[in-house]
Amino acid sequence: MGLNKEQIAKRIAMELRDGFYVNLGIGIPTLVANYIPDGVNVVLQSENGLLGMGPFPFEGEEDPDLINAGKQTITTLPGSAFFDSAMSFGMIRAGKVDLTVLGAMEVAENGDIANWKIPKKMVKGMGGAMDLVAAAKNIIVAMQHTNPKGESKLLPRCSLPLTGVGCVKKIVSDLGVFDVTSDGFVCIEYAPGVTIDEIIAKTAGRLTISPSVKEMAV
Amino acid sequence: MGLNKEQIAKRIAMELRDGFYVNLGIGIPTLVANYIPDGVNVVLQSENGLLGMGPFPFEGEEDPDLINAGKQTITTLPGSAFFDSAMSFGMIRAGKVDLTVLGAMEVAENGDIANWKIPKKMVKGMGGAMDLVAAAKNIIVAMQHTNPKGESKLLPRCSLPLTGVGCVKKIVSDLGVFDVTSDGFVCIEYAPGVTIDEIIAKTAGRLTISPSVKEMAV
Amino acid sequence: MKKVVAGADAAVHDIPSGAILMLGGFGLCGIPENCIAALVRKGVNNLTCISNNAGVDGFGIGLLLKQKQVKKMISSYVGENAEFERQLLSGELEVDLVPQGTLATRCMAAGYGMPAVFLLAGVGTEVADGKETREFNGKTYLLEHAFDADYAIVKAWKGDTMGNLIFKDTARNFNPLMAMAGKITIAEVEELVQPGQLDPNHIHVPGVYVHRIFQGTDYEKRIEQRTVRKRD
Amino acid sequence: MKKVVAGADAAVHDIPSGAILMLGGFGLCGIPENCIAALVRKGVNNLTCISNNAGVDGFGIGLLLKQKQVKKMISSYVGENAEFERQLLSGELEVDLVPQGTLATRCMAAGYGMPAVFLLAGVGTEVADGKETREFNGKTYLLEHAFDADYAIVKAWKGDTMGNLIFKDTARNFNPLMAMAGKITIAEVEELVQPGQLDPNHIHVPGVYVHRIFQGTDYEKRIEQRTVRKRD
Repeated sequence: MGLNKEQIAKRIAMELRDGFYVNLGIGIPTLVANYIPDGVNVVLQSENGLLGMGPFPFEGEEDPDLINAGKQTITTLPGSAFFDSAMSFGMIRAGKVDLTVLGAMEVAENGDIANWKIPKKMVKGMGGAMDLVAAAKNIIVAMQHTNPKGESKLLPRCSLPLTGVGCVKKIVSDLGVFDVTSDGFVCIEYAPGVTIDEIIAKTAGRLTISPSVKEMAV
Repeated sequence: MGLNKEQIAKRIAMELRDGFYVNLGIGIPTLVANYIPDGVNVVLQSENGLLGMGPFPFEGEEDPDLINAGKQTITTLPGSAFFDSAMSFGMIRAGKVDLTVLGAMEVAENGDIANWKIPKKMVKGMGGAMDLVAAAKNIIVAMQHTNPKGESKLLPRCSLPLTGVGCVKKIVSDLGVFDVTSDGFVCIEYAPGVTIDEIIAKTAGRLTISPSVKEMAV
Repeated sequence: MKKVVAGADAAVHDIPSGAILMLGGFGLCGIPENCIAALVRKGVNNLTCISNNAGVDGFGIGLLLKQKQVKKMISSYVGENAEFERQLLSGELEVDLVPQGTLATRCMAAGYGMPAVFLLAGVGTEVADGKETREFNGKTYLLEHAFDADYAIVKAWKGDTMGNLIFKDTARNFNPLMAMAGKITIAEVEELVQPGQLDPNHIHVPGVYVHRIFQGTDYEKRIEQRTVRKRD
Repeated sequence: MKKVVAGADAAVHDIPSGAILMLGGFGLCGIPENCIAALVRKGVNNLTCISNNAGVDGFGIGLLLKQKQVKKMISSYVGENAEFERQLLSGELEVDLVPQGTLATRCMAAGYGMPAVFLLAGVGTEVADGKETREFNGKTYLLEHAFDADYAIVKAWKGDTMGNLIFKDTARNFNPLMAMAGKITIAEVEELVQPGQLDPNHIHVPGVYVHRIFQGTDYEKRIEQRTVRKRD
């Protein structure tokens, strides 16, 4: 059971507030753009140098000079602005981007995140992930609760090389929504059809169930 | 005798080479622009944010948004570019500007320069002078050889608060042209009507007369 | 995305006495005339102003000085202002003189989230007193810290309702750097347009840096040194 | 002011084997296609390439990799390239992985004459190994040094004969930063115009930073991830 990718994206979209500047990572985070609530205007930042990212172009209207950080062809919106890569990460470091959503291989109960490197596998590089996690003022991780082997990805501490330390504030997994606090993971919502027992069983890191925990509305 | 201000400017203009990017300070240095030799194309930088400074505007064509570092109304030339103040000093620090010409109250035999502050007088500030002298790759000082009291401005060491240390490469005064070397001032040219004895008498810092010293052609 | 405010008074309404302000402009070129006038009307005082210059008697920051609203100026050059000189000599006003490029770069550092950078200006001079120095590749640099301003107040040529800014000619100067550096950035523009009317390739300051924007009125744009040449 | 060269071969004529190059672009977007082709023709090797990515098999820097001309890549992301992977695993190729924002800022620092800056990315990770750390306002930063490249090779949209450059859309990316950082900067442009044809307010890189410029030919502008939506 649990949420599918679209539902995870939809739940994260509920975190958006009107006027937010948001950076969406590759994968599930990209899907968040499809579920922005009515009446909420957000501006999407693409760290390769664009504020105001629009939808994919219509077929035949792709422009090789206009791509997102995932190297996909995109479009602009009225009010867009282009800039260079230093300014792009500068505005993130300076705390001007309100929310960053990204994927992870592992998150630790202290907010550490690992999402760039698996020992003994070909390393492709961290891209902008280390800059984003080190500098963004609010980070939500979108991910599956367990890996393909069924092992928890919410851990006491990360086993993989870190991307950043103590930076993740919230996780939306297929099983629920978790705040990352000084007391470790706090489950504040569970996905429809998922039991608290299942969440406890599949969370290796320190976990508290919020007294006000409720079923997720997606 | 000695050179007047226009002649000092004219002599400095002979130091310009085709393709140079040049920053001209306030006062005599500004006049250098009037004597750029034929066939020599230089681009003037104004540190408030312009490359390609043109002449003063015709009367009635002044634009309050277009001024130089001396706050005078100016014009642009084909190929001009505007930029912000950080980039302006960035290009100077990075050694992209070939020559800086500025005035001085005192220059020491080791290349120290003082041109911003007189103790007990109202301090107006250093403006861009400290950035320019610290970072420019080649600095020529344009100045009178002596102060109004007749005292030498070429000194063993500066008595006034410094603007920069060990940075002046050459001086063009009303009396001659002087390289600033590890052996102190070296007179390489004397102004028409000026004697070597007068130069020696009016130079307080360590002075050598170049074996190939000659009369200045202005 | 509600950045547009009614005017200068609304834009500065919450600036308290004692605030640290950045004010764009070089000399009188590209200064936020409307906001300065609103600050004079509002009467806040004990201001710290980070601004390359301090205006002239009766214009620009000179208007704030005249009303004794400024406690401290952080500037590179403060000449051309008799009232400034009087207050400075009488001890009413503090001044921190910073080399112009260092001033600009300390603004930029703030906007780029860099807490400190190493710069050349002032090494070996009294500006270096008390500052950490460090050698890189045989040259000595000073450690200079990013400014930390409560408000940045800038003047742009054109802006859109999302806060994107474009500057004109040398009126750009410190304005984009300060716009990026303020915790709250207020932009007054000569022409406020709708999103989509500015070419996204020509934006100097993306709207993410701008919190309040309005179209200013009655720009005087005083010229400090009118210099002309004769027609042949 | 003789910056215009005949073409890519003339522009890269003096780049020696062993040179440290910066190459603009993000993915395959905004890469200097003409100069890369000229470097392949020239056959120089042992190159160190500072570039956000390493191209793909058969395009971009992938062409230099295929000819084994690259000794070391300094990049943030080097996926999508089987030949790269083969050389890396066989030990023929060195890679220095640098976070993307750090890579960009180390270019910017060079262009701004700042020898080092303090940045956040990588604190507490293996990227921080051996690096000096320092705390400012309760946060830990890494001391990161400006890059020192012999040549910067960039691609712009428009340029003039004085070297002024304008970039288009997200093809800007690292290009202006690298253009400002090179000891010798080579710019290939899609359209080379005369001075005065570009608006001086729209210049992204002033000509002072550019040493050689030419109008490129036959741009392929390959798209890495073509994504479209259906018309309703």
